[in-house]
Amino acid sequence: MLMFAFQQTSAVADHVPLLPYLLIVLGLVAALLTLPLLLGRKTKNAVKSASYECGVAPKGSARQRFSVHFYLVAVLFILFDIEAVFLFPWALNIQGLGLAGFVEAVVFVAVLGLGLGYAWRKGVLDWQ
Amino acid sequence: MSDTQVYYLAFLVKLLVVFTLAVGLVPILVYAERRVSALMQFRWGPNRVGPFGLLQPFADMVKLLCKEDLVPERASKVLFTIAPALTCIPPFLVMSFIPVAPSFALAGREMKGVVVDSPVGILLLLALSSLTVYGLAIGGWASNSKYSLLGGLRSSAQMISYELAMGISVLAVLCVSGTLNLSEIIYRQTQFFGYDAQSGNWAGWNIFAQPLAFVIFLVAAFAETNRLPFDLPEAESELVGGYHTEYSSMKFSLFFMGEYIGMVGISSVLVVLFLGGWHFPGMNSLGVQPGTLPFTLLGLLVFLAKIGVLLFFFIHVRWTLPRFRYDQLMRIGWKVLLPLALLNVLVTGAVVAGS
Amino acid sequence: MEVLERVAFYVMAVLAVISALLVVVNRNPVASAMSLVGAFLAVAGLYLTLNATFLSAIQVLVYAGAIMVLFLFVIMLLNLEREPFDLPGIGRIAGFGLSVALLFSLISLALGAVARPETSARGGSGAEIGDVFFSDYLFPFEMASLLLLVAMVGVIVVARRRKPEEEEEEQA
Amino acid sequence: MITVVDYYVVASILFAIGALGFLLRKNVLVMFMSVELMLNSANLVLVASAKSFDLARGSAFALVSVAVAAAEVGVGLAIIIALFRLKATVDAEEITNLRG
Repeated sequence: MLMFAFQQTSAVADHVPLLPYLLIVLGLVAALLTLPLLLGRKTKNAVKSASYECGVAPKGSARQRFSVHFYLVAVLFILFDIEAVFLFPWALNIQGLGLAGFVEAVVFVAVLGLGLGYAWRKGVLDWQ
Repeated sequence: MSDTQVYYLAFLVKLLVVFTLAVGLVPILVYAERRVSALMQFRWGPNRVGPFGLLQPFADMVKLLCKEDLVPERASKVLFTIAPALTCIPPFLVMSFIPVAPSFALAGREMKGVVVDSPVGILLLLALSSLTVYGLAIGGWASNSKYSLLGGLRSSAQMISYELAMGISVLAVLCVSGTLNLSEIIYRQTQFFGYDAQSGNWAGWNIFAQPLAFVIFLVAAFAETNRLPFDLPEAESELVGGYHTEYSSMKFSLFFMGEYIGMVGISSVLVVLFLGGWHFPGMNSLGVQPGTLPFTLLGLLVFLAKIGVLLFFFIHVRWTLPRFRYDQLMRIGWKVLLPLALLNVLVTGAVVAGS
Repeated sequence: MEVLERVAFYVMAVLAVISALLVVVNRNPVASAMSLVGAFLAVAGLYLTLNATFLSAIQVLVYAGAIMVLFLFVIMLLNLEREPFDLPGIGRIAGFGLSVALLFSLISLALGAVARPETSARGGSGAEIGDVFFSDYLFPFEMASLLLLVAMVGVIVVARRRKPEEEEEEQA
Repeated sequence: MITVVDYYVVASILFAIGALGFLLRKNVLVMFMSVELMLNSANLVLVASAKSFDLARGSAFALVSVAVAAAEVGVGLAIIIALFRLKATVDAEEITNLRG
């Protein structure tokens, strides 16, 4: 029963081969992560396990706050990603939709272009 | 053996071939990179271990395996260990979606030249490349070191910025191809220089229909794989070693393996989307019957040759161009590539919708 | 066919529930976020068993690939450590009771539903979704872009550190 | 036989877990993640029931809801960051003062 399952096309059957492939990959990665534990030498001292700061003794925690700029870039990424996601269905039957569909897509892109322009003007895309 | 058993055995072989392709190209690339760079700089490069230094990558491998596996005192142990795995698993999975060869008939069935023939393949490829970000960000964070953290953040910000341009350039290709399935995208391109009524395709390979999308994708590919001139996240002169500063031994090499397999993966995607996949003009008139095993192997060979050229290009560029500054890099991503890609989509849309 | 989908459904359902529980239980916010990625991937698998291929890919692309990256960035940005463990107060015990009650009422509601035959005329491919948007639902499609624009402007206004000269301008 | 009821049950469990996280956790970020989980379970119900009517239409609705979720996460996290600047905490029980 299960043996014949591969033949028919369904969304699940299409993606099932990913599973054995993933298992092989996971096996390799797990092996590579554990091998050095068996082969490598094990010495431990305070200087070795300190975090690297060019030889100077580490000062304070690394867990400090940093620029909010990274956050803004990530948000812009998500919002434009969604734009692409909405344009995919349009791109896929662009010929069936014709000129009307094209105009609608242009409106869609133009509205988001305003957003890009706003971010541009506010200096979000500039890195000091 | 019954037909079904033959089929599944062949399927397993195919799985292993694709996997070996991904893993096997890594030592070759490491070797090629060192030899090519040496050639370009009038040096010898590795030539001691084995003939022409061919065994050098394996010697490196043994050395790395025997190194001490350090975990910094203040690191988050579990996340520190998972991060290298997270960076190299997605590029591995990319290879399973790539149609590396045409399909052939076996035991009365069609054996496809791809492990996972997904109807939404290209979307999943884009998704996989965005999953790579986790490894970098978590690796940098879990090390609990200032350089690692900043390096991890920088590379993640860079990757997501260029991913956007990449995704939108793919959009233009879809306007031409009209499908998300990678095998079909290749099939559309095999109609070389013939008019294909359904897709309105005049000139086979997408690189001719979409040269701008190709350039954008290529530039983004360099940024995605953290290669020079976009390897700023690991710029030695500024951030010590970037997100993998604190890593040693095999965990360190997993990051590098991820980078090299990522290179193989992204070259494969480029070949599939723009360069006709396993196909080249005149392939059908060589006397090899399409749909048979020899034809499949021929296709695989063509595919390997194509990604070989691209990989050489990757290496050549690394030793030719200087590195960008971080602000330049972000500016190129957001102010040049993104608007250009959007414009390209709209122009393509106008042409295709108007025809 | 039937067997494969059934197995896939159970595996994905169990994975989704386990990773969802891990999100709630983990005290390290980064670990919570990673578990949530797992839950999203499992939900994408569930979409696949429903034949909603496009949505399944979008789930991976947007939720696992973009939204959770944002969460991770914020956790790193705010420098969040493990949450200290403290004994549950009355409010939290009440919260626990409330969600258990919610669970049982929802499940009893679900079990009372009548399964209609699955007779969708259209599948869930990208082209078919495009048909839907560009025929009956053009307005929501365009509104989506407006929504994204508003979000973009809102985020920039709220999160951006103002330059000193702008601050003075606002004071005046 | 897997029917729509099974999907309802899974979605219910996910929704309840999301509610649990929202009510029990004090970290605003984890609370927000729980909300995302609840949103996802609602989407699952939407798509599962669309199977009996029109899957493409259900998927399109779910797509719009994904867009809404993305916008919501962006703005929500921005507010959390702004709040953190003001109070230097993400503990929901300590952020009680709405006057800022």
